Amino acid sequence: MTLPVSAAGFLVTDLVKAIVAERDHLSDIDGAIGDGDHGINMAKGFNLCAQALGSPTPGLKESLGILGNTLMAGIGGSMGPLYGTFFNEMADSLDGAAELDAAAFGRMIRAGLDGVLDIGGAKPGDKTLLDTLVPAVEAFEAATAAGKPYRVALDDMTEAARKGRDSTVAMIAKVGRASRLGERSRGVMDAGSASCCVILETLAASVASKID
Amino acid sequence: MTLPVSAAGFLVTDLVKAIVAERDHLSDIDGAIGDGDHGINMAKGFNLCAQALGSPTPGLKESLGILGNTLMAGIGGSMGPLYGTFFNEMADSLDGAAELDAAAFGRMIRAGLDGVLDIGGAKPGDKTLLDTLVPAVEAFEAATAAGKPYRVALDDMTEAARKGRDSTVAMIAKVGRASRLGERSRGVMDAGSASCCVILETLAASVASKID
Amino acid sequence: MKKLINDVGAVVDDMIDGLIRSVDGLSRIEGERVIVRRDLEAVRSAGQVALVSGGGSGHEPAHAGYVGAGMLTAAVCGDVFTSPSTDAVLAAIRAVGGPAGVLLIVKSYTGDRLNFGLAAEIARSEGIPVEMVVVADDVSLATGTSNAGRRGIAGTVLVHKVAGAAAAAGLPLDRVAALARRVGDGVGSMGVGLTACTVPAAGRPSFSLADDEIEFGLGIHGEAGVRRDRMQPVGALVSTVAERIFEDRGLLAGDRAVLLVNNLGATPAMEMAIVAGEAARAAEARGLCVERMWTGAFLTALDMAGFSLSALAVDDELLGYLDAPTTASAWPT
Amino acid sequence: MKKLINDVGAVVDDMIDGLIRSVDGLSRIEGERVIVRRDLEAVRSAGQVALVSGGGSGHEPAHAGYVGAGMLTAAVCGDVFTSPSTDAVLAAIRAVGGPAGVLLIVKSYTGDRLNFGLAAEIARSEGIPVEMVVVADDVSLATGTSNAGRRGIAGTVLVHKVAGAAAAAGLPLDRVAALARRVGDGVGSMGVGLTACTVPAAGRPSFSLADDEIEFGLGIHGEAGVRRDRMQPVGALVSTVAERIFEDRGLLAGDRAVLLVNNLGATPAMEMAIVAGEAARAAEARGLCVERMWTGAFLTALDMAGFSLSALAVDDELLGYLDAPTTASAWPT
Ligand SMILES: Nc1ncnc2c1ncn2[C@@H]1O[C@H](COP(=O)(O)OP(=O)(O)O)[C@@H](O)[C@H]1O
Ligand SMILES: Nc1ncnc2c1ncn2[C@@H]1O[C@H](COP(=O)(O)OP(=O)(O)O)[C@@H](O)[C@H]1O
Ligand SMILES: [Mg+2]
Ligand SMILES: [Mg+2]
Ligand SMILES: [Mg+2]
Ligand SMILES: [Mg+2]
Repeated sequence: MTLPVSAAGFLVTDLVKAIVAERDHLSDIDGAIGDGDHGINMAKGFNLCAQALGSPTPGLKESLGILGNTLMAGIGGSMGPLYGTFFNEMADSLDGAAELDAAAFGRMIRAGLDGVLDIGGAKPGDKTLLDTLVPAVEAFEAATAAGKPYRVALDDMTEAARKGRDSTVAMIAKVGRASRLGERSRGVMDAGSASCCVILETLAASVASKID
Repeated sequence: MTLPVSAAGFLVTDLVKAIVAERDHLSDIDGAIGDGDHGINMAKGFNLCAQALGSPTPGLKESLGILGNTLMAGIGGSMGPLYGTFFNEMADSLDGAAELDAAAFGRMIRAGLDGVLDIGGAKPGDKTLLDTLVPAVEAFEAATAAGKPYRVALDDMTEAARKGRDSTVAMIAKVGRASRLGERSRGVMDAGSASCCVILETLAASVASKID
Repeated sequence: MKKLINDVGAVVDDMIDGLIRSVDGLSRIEGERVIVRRDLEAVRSAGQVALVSGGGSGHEPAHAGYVGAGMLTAAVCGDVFTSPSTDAVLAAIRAVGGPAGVLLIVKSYTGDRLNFGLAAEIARSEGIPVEMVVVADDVSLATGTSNAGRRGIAGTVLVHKVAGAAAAAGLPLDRVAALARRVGDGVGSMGVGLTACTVPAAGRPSFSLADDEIEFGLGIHGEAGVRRDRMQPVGALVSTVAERIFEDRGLLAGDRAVLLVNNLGATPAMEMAIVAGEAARAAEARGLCVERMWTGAFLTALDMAGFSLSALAVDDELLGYLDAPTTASAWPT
Repeated sequence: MKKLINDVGAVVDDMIDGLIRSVDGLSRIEGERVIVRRDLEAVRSAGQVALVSGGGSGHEPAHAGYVGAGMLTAAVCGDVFTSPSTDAVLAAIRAVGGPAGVLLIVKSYTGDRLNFGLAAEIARSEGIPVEMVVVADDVSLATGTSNAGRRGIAGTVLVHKVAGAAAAAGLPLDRVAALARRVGDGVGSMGVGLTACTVPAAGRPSFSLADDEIEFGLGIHGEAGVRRDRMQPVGALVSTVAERIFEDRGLLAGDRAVLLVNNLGATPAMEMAIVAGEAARAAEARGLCVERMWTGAFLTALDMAGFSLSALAVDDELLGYLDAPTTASAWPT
């Protein structure tokens, strides 16, 4: 079974469901060392996106573009531009792609990552969503480079994302609101790394469900 | 044993001790339907008076005058002018009196009462210190008019003061801060009636201890 | 109790000290808790009526924040929520009183009426012309019933403003007093409290409200209100209060009015802006023509969260005085 | 949570509505949470540089209270404690931007830097000259260590004032921006929180402090501070904070400086006056010559109790801009 890009808009609706379901959990995580609104911000943006998507859901490229633009225009904060850029760059990467095969998927998440690195100015180890995103993208690329099947590469990505997310617990925040806490930011998970993990897990599971 | 006015300044130092000892209790009563500062106000004024009295304590007329003036100058609020007038009028009534016998005592408390009635504009039944003071003065006057001994008249005064104080529980406040509460002011004792009772009880007990 | 203070016994003196240090044009009468315009002599030599107000402390910026050209000449500060003594008021009157005379603006509380009244009597006996205006703008207490009449709350600030402008314009004492009485009689106010307040010396709140309870018609000393109710959306709260004031003051559609939206002490600025919007809406709903509207902390009750609303019918004369310039630090310009 | 609001989702819109209704001279850009001077056209036709600031809401009176002649041209309001979106900032820039250009004044937070920065890029690509100044005045964070630099807090208001006066004086964009940078670089600020604050949508405080605990170096979004400590007399608190600022900014005996004493939201006026007195005392102890001192709620954190202090070295030029008239409702005059 293959997954045409034009029929993969459901990935974005799945993301909306997953983020909205995690709303309170993400805010709770943010509450420990941030300002406790990460779930609120994310759910607001993803809900706005659901309205903008309409039905039937457009193709994946259009859906990701709508998600990116909605986040950019609708939620502000740091997540608006960061995840907005993330999804917009993912959308752009699908230019001319017909199938969401492993190669296209890999290009897509790499483009998203590069966008975030570019505008955010943070790096892995700073206790941000990059600590989830960077190892996850690298794991996926490593798996496909090693010739592992698409589904296995997705599993590797998910596992790396979770590990990355959990690795933030031990870190001291170097950017964002929590950074003012210095040592006091240690011992708690980063909220953005948790939402990023939800996003990557959901993408992996939803893609995997269609590619057997 | 008789009690020369010039040797009765101790009555004022006894009043200071009694009021200062009741500080928290009086504030608690005021807290229920007033602003909770009656004990603070009273103790502040009476403590200032103790400083002003110096030692040895002057005679009763001078001591009462110092108490009245200290309250007027030092504490403000309603108690400053009301108790200030009360004690100043008591002091004035002792003009030319050598003994604090029953007649002089009766004139003294009547003068104090008239002063408070005059400037305060309240009347018995309004749930104020007058509900202690008026029946107490009247009881003393009735007892001496009926030929009862000084000590018995003092006891009658104390008993009437206590009854008067307790009668405020069932009243609705008609003046002062508590009056805005209307029906809600019922069921709680009036703070001023409590402090007035302390004052009258103390006067009675201190005088009684010297006149046998 | 967690307060930005040094010592519960020193709050009033420290507050006065802070004010004198941070506001230009004020000074303190040596040995008294009386704040006066530094250019007192100018007022006197111009033959202007001097204005004295005051009362218990804890209502900051009232009253010292209204001392300045075009408003008060002096403010007398009592202990927290306690009227200043007769002697303190007298010291203020003596300091500012010239041949043009002195107007005392007093909020209707027993202690204030007694102490300002006794001081006025003594000052008059010394030859200083003194008039006294007692403000009782709190409409939460129905009059004509068993209670002893209304209290003075935030509407008093409008009396300061109008009387101050009239005095600065050179009007004589009787006319300044008449204008003050006109504003005092015209203005109606009512408050809603979300929390009680904590008098520093007491160390704990005067009463407690559950998380869903509020008090209508709360006093500015932490006295409980005339009615306890459930928390409601601010639109409902403001319109209940506004209707009560408009009704009581006979403000009808087409009337010109000004509104004072007062922070009781600890209400954040965001909420005050929302309250102001609702107040404007309530006046609109009544058909009033809102000529001016001021929002902020004008007369507070320490750290009480909540607001009060004041409304005053105005004509061109009153508006002129309300718009007149003043250097008083707490009047918005 | 007991707040004077209608609905947690409507607080920002209701706040904007209340402000527009109660402050003269403001209007809202249709469909956007952007507040502009009503006389926008006059600014444009006078060829003046336009000033845009903003950020998350919850900091009232910042930033809409600083919109007016002599300060900001527009303020962009995000959700509570959340930077406005790139699109909203862009709408503001487009609304005010003429050939004289636009200066963006941004507090240093990731979201604000990103959204204002992206909007600036887009606006420039449309031909509007745009400069951006990022303020990072919070000295509670030592620089040069592992954290990503300082945040912008109440000192930002002084940047608005100076840049606004410079723009009103007709200075070109590069000079207005240079002055804004000079103030932004010079000013140092630090806060002390007595309580956390409650974001309406969250419904409960962001953290909790015991009755004897305070936070030094607290963020203006309810972020915990850099150090938790025991409650102390206000004199000790203020002098700790003041010394930290003076040290960090290199303010030495004989230097001329201005102080901004800021209410974090729910501090009563009496306590603010006491804090102001202590701030003046601390500056005196350092030997500074305090040229001006403003006390009040300038940039708040919803209902947080506490204060921040800002200090800025000044010369005659800066003082002139700080003293210049403005119609902005939240600047004290
Ligand atoms: N420069 C950055 N690059 C990548 N992620 C970042 C950056 N700054 C902050 N973040 C992420 O943003 C998350 C916080 O998001 P959110 O709570 O929605 O915004 P805010 O901090 O404005 O309240 C952090 O947990 C962190 O993962
Ligand atoms: N007009 C009055 N005449 C006599 N007593 C009065 C009058 N008004 C108030 N009081 C008394 O004053 C008491 C309150 O005193 P206090 O608490 O010290 O002053 P405040 O009410 O100013 O806080 C009341 O309990 C009442 O007995
Ligand atoms: Mg957050
Ligand atoms: Mg009392
Ligand atoms: Mg009292
Ligand atoms: Mg946030």
